[in-house]
Amino acid sequence: MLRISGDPIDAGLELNQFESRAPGAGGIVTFSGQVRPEAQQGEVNTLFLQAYSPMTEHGIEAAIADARSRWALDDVLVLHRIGEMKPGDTIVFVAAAAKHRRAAFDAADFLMDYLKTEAVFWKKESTARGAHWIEPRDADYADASRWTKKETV
Amino acid sequence: MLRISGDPIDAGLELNQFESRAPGAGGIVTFSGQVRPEAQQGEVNTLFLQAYSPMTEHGIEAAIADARSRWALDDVLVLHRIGEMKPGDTIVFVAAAAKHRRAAFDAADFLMDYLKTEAVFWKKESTARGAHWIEPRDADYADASRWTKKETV
Amino acid sequence: MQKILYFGRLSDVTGTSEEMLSIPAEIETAGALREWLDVRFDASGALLDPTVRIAIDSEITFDTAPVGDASEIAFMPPVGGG
Amino acid sequence: MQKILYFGRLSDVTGTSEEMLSIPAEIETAGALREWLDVRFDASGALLDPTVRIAIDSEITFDTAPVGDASEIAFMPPVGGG
Repeated sequence: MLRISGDPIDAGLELNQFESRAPGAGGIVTFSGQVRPEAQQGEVNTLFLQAYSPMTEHGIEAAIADARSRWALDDVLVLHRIGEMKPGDTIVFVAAAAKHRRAAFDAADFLMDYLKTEAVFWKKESTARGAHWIEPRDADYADASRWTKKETV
Repeated sequence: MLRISGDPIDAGLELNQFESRAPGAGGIVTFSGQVRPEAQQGEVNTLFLQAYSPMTEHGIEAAIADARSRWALDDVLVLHRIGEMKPGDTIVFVAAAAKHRRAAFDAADFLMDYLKTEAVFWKKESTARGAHWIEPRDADYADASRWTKKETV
Repeated sequence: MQKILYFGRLSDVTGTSEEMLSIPAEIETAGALREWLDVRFDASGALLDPTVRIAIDSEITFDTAPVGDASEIAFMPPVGGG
Repeated sequence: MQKILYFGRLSDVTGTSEEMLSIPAEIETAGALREWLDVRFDASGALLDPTVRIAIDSEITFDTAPVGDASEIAFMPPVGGG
């Protein structure tokens, strides 16, 4: 399941709802990411995240389908917030349920790598020095490349 | 933080409390494990988990300290339920907060491997065919050995 | 009239993230549209940057793609994830 | 009187998970205690199984360890994690 919305994300509520949809799954791995307080150019006042519907949704849905084809998953949930956020706000929440915990860990990890590097989002940080759009980080690309390397090495 | 208790675990509530203790951490990875409905010998009625205090606590605390020495973590939480449980009940909840999501994923993964293989617990499954104590699985040992292999290879 | 979208830092250059536009008939391809809009916005090449991809009706495309039948054309700087 | 703990499947053999016991003076080591208790419970070697570890006052120890000063002695089958 995928939801992209400007509403705040309540990670605990989402985890409990996810858990009750997948009872007795064995294991659930979640990742929740918060807007960081510090930016390259000082303290963050706000973060603005922009999506392009339905391209953003299609890309994430393809990544979910890819994860489901790689690992035996009982359920997957991706929530992404867009619009204006403050430091500490939850920007992303991913949950993967599987009988075997290794599959749940790997799937959540894989989806986060996609979301942080390839997902169709543009983001703008506002600090005391002004606002600027953030370009991709090299470290994020390195994370995402782990999954394709596995197939070729 | 570590808590071993006979009380039910509310994973969502724990995640929200953990999140509010570590605001702006960047990323939080959680694992919640549920009692599985199926056993080697049929459908599980109840699972009974026994700890040996304070040896069980000391072992888990040592694993937490080990994780903190391996990865830059802002916070770690391990909750483990003991006593009698039913299928679907949450038996374990691990949370790791870190600035970098790789550290949070690896630490939660590492702690789960410890908890599922080396932690000082004994467990008894009750099915329609009666009750029996569960011996360690080989697959769990393989998971735990990943972490020591990394150091020698 | 066709809908043109400018994402990320491009909206700072164009001053808008979305507009309805009548593209002149002589602008036949995505590449020609880039050049025409870059001049129109006095964008100093911001729209010509090869890392800026063009999507026609939600499909990433090449500069050779025809724009005549497009209902929505998007200019997309590199995506940085969420 | 010393406290003796039997964990996991051993409590099924001994019929108790915990007892207070006066260990005879001639039982000087953990290994001798194993043998004496195995006979006492008619445990058919369940307590002699080398995978059963003995902890004295919460420290895993060897069969050669003296038990005279111990306040708590635990018999621990292999731990299977949670």
